Amino acid sequence: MAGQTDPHISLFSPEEVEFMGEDELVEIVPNMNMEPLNFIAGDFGRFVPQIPTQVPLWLAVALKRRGKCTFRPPQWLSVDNLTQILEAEREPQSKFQPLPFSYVEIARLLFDHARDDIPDMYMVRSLVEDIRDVRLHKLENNLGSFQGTSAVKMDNVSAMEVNLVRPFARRALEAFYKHDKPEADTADRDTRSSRQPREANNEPRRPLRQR
Amino acid sequence: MVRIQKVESFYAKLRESATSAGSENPLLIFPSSSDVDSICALKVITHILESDSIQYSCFPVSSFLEIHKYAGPGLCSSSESPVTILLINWGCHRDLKLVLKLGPKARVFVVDSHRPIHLHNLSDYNERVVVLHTDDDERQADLAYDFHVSKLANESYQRGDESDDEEEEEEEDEEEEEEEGDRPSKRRKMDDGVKLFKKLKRDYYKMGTFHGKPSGCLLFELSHFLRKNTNELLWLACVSLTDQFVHERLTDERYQAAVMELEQHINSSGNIDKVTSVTLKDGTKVRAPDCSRISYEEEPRLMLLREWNLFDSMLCSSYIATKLKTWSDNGIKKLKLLLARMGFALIECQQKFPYMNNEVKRKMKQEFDRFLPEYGLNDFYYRSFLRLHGYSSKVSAADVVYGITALLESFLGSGGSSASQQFGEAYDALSLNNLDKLQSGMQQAIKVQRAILRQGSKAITKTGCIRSGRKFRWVKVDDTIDAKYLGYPQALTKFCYFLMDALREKGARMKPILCACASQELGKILVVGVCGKPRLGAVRGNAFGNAFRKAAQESRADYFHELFESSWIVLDASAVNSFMIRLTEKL
Amino acid sequence: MFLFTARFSLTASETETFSDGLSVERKRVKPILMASNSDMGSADFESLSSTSDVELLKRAWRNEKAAPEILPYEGDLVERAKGQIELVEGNIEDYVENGMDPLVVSLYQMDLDRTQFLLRSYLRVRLLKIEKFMFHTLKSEEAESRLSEQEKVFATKCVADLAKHFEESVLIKLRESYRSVLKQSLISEEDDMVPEPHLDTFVVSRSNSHVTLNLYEEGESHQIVEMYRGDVYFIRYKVAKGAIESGKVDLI
Amino acid sequence: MMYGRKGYQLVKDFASGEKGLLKPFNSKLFDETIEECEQNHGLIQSLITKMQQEGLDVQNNRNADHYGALVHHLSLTRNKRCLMAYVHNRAEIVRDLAWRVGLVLLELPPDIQEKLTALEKDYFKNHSKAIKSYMGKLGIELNVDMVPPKDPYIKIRVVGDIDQGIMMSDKTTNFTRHSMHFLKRTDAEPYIARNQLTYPPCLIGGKI
Repeated sequence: MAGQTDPHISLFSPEEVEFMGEDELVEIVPNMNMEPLNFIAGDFGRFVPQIPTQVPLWLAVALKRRGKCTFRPPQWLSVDNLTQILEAEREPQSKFQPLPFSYVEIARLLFDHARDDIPDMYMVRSLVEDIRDVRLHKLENNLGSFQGTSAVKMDNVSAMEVNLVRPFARRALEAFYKHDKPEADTADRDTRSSRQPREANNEPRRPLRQR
Repeated sequence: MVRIQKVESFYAKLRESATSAGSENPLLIFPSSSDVDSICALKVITHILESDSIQYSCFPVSSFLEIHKYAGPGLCSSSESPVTILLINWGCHRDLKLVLKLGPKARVFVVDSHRPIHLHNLSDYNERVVVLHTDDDERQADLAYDFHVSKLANESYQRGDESDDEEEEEEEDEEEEEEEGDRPSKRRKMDDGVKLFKKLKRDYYKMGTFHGKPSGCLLFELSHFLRKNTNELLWLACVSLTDQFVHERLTDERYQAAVMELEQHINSSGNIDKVTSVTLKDGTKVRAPDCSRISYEEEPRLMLLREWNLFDSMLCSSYIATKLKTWSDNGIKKLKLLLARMGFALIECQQKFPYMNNEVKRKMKQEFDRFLPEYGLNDFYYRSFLRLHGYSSKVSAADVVYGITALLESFLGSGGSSASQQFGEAYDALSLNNLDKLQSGMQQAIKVQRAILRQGSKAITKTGCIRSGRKFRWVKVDDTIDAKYLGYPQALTKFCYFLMDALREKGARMKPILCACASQELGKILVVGVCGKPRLGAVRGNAFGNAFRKAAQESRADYFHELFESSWIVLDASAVNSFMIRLTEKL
Repeated sequence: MFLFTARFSLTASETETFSDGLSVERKRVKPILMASNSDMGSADFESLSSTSDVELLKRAWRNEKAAPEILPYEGDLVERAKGQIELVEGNIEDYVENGMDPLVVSLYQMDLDRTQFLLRSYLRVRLLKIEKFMFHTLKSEEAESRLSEQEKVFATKCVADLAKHFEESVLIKLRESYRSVLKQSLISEEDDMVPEPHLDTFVVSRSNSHVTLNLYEEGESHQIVEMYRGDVYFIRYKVAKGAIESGKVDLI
Repeated sequence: MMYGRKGYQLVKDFASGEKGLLKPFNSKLFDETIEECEQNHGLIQSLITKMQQEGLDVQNNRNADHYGALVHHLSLTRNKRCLMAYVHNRAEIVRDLAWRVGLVLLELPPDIQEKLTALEKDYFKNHSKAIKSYMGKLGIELNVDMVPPKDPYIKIRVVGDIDQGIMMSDKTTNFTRHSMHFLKRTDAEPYIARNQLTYPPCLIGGKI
């Protein structure tokens, strides 16, 4: 069924990545009075008209859809800030610029539910899309430069980018690791054999025995 | 109070009834599947209901009887659990408590632009039916009453209880009037109060049928009041107003007033982005697509121009075709001459509109303004709404109405895709991310308009095709191919208006017109009557309502008069002629 | 059984009286493990903000989904989460009976739905892993120790059912020396028919605190990696396994 | 006679099916592979008895017959792996059905039930029992809530033919074809699993 990850590969569905991103705090301006909400996920509010307050994204979207608040878009989601980030990302050999871990999910939820609260919303959306494409392109390129090592650091990478590049990176890194491991002495051949996925052991260890 | 003046108190009452404890059913919504305004109204009200987490079930219907198929037992039996029903764009012109046999606990809410509203539905004592009929709707109505409707409604409801269906009651009033004329002595003794009541009631119903404010616009005002209006809902309000305009359900003056109202909403809804492009320091330009903006502009009365080409759109659009008589050869010659005089090469005009060269497109308005008045086409441009989306594409509200109506009216009889399935197609096509469905609807609308031109030309040029009686003219569409396009109420109504305009251009005396065409059911004929376009100061709307029913009863064939316009009726193929003869006596 | 632990946060509150004209006495107990701390720089890591049970459950679910093998069962956390869910379900019923504003009720319902989804997904992912490597999970003491009691029962039944299914559809149709479920034939020395989780796969880790990991196993040339709080690494699972179980590092 | 081809075709037949969807059980190829195992085993026996008649030590005398028997042993174990893989992969889908579509065999869509062998139907029942007893002990339903929750309510349109009088948690309604409903997500999920409902393009709160 759409949205549910294939339980057999440990990958997150886009809906699950968005679900995790919905716990990020955003600022809203309520237009009604409401008692504090004591959720399992934490305490939020006393909501007073026109007084900004911080709530998780999923709660903000629910209130917005019910006409109970407007969003205060996060500082990083502005035309100027995003233009600088895009320019920096496009610099050759540049590192990833700092962005919230779930910046893709936050942007999409705000575009879907809070269009009228984001100034120049369509310009902002085009910039976010371009930033996302440039970063993915860079990620794919330096996949090739992973050396044969057991740990590769990734700076300022976001949830969606990790989820997207994970299968390719995993295959590449496993292949590197298997081929150019430092020469282990022969004694612990068994430990190495336990590294390969378990294939049938073809040669019989002991000769054929009488039935 | 059964008649609700304020749209917000209507919603408050609906919400309270729908969420009342003990109700076993969610709110049941029955939108009419006969017109675009109904879909727009449905989308607006469901947006509001969803944001208030009110559960509902929605079943599109195309006639009075279908409601029982879906509503389940709660509706009319004496079951104790309350059930709340919302009717969209149908039902208010008949006595709902009677017709739907409402049980003690059923409550029906009605948002319907059909007028007049049946007096029993408006009475304060009728708790079962709640009708939304705002003051400004009544004041601006095309046909105004000079008496106090609600007082009359209450009196009629109390009196109504003893007498049966209100049509019969109105029937014997008319006989009285005639009797009064020639045989005063036999008239029954009546005190003045009753006589006045009877006279007012007769005047109320004698006005014939017409339309009030579009339901989509009414419910958009509700969303605005509840601070839940969005750009999407504003566009739906524009489309629902244009639906009434395209199908001649309101006067031009009322259309202009309503356009002005929506223009204020468009201006104030911050529709226009300030920054539309950004240039990076290395010179690359990042452009923002047009953000599904709504704009209002002067649009030519050319049907589906952006989906068609200039020549064919001028050839087939009713407004130009009837003025230039493009059904005749010299009419087509006149059209080609006009294009030449405007400096447009014919092959250019036959290019698909998006590929027509921009020079012609830019000069079009200026040339039309210069030449068209000579042909009597002075109000060729009218104020309308446009939706911009993607990078440069535009769609006009009128074209959306044509396309969606064509989708609604392409259900097939037995076996084929049902009316409610087509309602789903039309519902999806109304959202911007389903452009392919809208486009297929618009292509279908082009075929319908070509069929109208074909059958219109045949009817006008072939003598004896249009049978003219004392009270009305009527014509039957025999062509089986074109019947596939015209065998639907809205399409056949457009065909009637086309014929009426053509006859006016030929100088014929204006008379109501009826069109008959094979419907989707085997052996059945759909008959649609049109009295003329609503005009300011007109005394009557469409007078066919009751006359249809009585003529059909007397012709003793079985008939189906349950569709949502009383000027639409379905008859046995064999009964058409006798129906027409009897109808002349009834008018 | 509730594990009462102190919670240090700005709006700590033990009991809440709803003043919305309702005298519903709502007992709210928030057993939270660790102290909350302020937000972290511009790239905020929500897993480091106040670690409520929801955060812990989300971390457990995410680690379980990303790890190739089944991780130790978080029994206490599951019990606490179950307790809070039942508490909130009760509260919601009271709200509905007392005709609370449907908006507030639906918001509490959403908070409940999110926690329930996390709990259900966490338990379900573990069962699916048990199904995938059912023979392996019962093979060693250590593997079995990671399962809850009910998971052990489930695993045992899975093994029995699948073995029976293999038996009836394939094995009885073969000759005696080839009828083993675990071995290809009698002469195979070890269970060469048992799929095992692939511990050398690469996973993505994010460190919660400064940690140094040895990249290679004994007998190999020494290489280490120093990870600072918030660093994200593609790393071989086997190397990070210890740090994951100790909570120093999360998988994302 | 090329040994091992039947086994290969059997596994290929499974692999050609759509991921996660069952094809009918290929009993023809399955039995032919079993048959081949019998032949392999027969040949191993005859080669061993031939060596014994020649007084040779079967273990250490590495003559042609010894290796002949070895080849057939390998072919037999390969066939066994193919057979086990075929049954194992189908069993995986059967388990997935229990999780995703429903725990009651007879409630599975008929076109799925047709493709299950009698043994697989038993396996389905056993596995459902295992899941149900686990859920029962824990008091939490795990075959629900497969997709992260959005709003507790969801908007759907009925595309399949569903019987009338649908019982929902607190209300009843009719799921007639082409009707649209806005209801609690948990009430809609069982029907979505049997894909009788779709999300119409206008999700709640999303673009209309």
